[in-house]
Amino acid sequence: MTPAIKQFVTLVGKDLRIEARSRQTLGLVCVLGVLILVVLGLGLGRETVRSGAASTAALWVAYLFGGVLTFEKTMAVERQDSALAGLLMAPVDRGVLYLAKLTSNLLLMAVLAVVVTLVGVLLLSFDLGAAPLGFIVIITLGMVGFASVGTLFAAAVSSTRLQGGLLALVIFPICLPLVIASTRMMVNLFETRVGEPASSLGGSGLAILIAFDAIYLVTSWLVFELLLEP
Amino acid sequence: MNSSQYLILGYVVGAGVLWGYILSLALTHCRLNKHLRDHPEITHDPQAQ
Amino acid sequence: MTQAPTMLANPAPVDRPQACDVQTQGLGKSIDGRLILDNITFTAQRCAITALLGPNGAGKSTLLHILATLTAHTTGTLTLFGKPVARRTADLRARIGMIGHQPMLYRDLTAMENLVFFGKLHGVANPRNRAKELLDRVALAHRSDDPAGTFSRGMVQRLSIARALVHEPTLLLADEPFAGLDLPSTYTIEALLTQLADEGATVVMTNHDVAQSLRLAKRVVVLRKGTVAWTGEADMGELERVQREILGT
Amino acid sequence: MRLKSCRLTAGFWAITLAMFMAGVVMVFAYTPVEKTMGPVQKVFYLHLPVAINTFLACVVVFVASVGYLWKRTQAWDDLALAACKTAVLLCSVVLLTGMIWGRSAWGAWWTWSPRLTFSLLLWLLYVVYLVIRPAIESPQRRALVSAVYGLVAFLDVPLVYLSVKLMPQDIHPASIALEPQMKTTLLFWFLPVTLLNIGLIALGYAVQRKRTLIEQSRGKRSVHDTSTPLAGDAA
Repeated sequence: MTPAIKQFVTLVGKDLRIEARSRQTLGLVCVLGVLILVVLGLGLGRETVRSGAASTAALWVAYLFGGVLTFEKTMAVERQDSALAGLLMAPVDRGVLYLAKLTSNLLLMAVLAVVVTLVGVLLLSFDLGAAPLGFIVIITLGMVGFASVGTLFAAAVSSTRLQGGLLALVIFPICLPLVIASTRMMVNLFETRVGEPASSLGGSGLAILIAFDAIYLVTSWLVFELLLEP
Repeated sequence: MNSSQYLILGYVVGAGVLWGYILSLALTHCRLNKHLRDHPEITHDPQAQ
Repeated sequence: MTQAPTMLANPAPVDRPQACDVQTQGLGKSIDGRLILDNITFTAQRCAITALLGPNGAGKSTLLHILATLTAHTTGTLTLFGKPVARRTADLRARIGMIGHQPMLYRDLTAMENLVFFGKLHGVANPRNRAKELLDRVALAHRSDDPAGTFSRGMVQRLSIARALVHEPTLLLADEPFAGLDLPSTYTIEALLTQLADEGATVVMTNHDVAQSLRLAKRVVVLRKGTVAWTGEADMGELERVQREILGT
Repeated sequence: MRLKSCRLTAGFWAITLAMFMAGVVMVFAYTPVEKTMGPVQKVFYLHLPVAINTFLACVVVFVASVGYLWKRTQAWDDLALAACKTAVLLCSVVLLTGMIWGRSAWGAWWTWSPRLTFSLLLWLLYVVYLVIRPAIESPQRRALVSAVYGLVAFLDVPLVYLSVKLMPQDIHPASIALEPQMKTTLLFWFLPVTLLNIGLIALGYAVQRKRTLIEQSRGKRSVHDTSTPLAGDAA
């Protein structure tokens, strides 16, 4: 293993160990996700929810808000007691720091997604069986893009006073195109039309999602260093 | 309202927002200039490098 | 054990105490055209503690961050280990240890895990052994499996020093290492820093306690309003003089 | 010298205002009425140049943000802020005129047509820039975060455009066959609106420079208390 990969593994391992020990992020995030589903489920009413469009939209809202909280929490771990300064003193490439944090966030969000989706299947009678593969692909691509922007701005915002809500405020407008595209594709997949099979994954939509991810990821990776060394 | 009235509304709103903002900016500019004139130490400070 | 454990694996030969690992020449830092530091010229010798004194806001912490290569200076030159500091600083940083106001530790990880983690990041060959060695040295071996968050202030500070030394740095930068410590912890840390210097490290610390600095350090640099107001040998006889320089009277 | 620059500024605004007036006269007296949509179509002559100028203002935000990241001087941040305020203002005009047009043509103030949605998202993107600034206390940190945001937001614009195209298509005129007089009016309108854009950014920049100067002079007594980056991070 090259030193960079070793450091990457060490960093991700540290995040997961802290999470496993304190469980401060996942507990919070999963409960928030479930709460959002319940609130939306109640608000939309039984009939609306049963249409695939509404339940996928509700799921996305739960993933996204849970995601924002995840980014905030995992960056707060670094800011507490200035642990980040210790990281910066180590001869670690700042890009590796970014990718490691992104990976930790994605792993946590994956757990969140599993929990929320299961609850969605139970409470909103979300029909996961209709297109499981497409669902996983879209979710993964969507989350990679979302987390790459989120990880970047979590580093920017967490050192300021007004943390709560501010991060969501920054991330959502930037990620709106990604959210629109992925939600659109999900709705296309799961919208139940009478006498019509669920539409398949559109190739152009997928290409756009991948392009989003690439742009967000590369930009954030390059810019991250600037935010750490003011 | 008919189409022509909407047209006039469009120009009134558009021009109003634009020129209104310019006016407020100009007033702010004058106020700041006055403040700077009243406090010459802000612009001519030996400590300012 | 026949020999007292050392914090540095290869103590520098003590016959070269004159070597200067830190040299600054006309160093300046300005943010937005406002000078935070101006024309700072000083050296810090190997095998000695150099104390940076000065009132709050004199620029001590900023200077320490520049020495740590975490912040870039805007004018003048900074020479670390005989090399001028330019853009790429990662290899230089690998030889610097830093203790800040904050412990720079993860409170949910145990003392051992913290040290092993930072050791791995620094590419230490056998991080677990190194961590054990350091925990022994800072007298925390009995608490090595407790989370850092459960430690008292003095213990956290000792662990923080162990963290700063995990990669065997030859330059230790300490920002107010005695802030908020009780007397026993203060003595422990004084002893640690002195021993480090004796073993051949360069120690640069900021401090508010003038008498303590004069007692521990070899040289004293007084900063005031971002400039060097006075430098000289640390001598208890100079106590009043240094105090007056800090007050600017 | 001072008087001269004063005259230049006054002259600039006088010319801009005069051209703006001339444009209005052209719209009402010279250009013909479009057949299908009626008189309201003439909002277009204001709507389109302002929309294009919104992009120009966004480009200035981007350039100034990159300038700040490169040079780290407050002046670049002031320019970015001034350009961003201008962009939001122009985008608001685009939205307002678009809504009035839509109300007249389709009877609804708002339709989720791709183009309107695009303008709304663009507006949101840049409003957030203005909203997050006061939340960040340290001027350097504020400028840095803003610059990163300004950079990412600009790269986001084409993505927003792509994404709204995925939305279900709605009614919107694809293109109107423009008669020669219409073209002349439209081209003419670019002049005052572009001048307005430049003037707005320049004036906003001048105002912001002075604000910064005053703010800095207030902080001067505590210059040496500026927290170092790491200490700031710890807060």
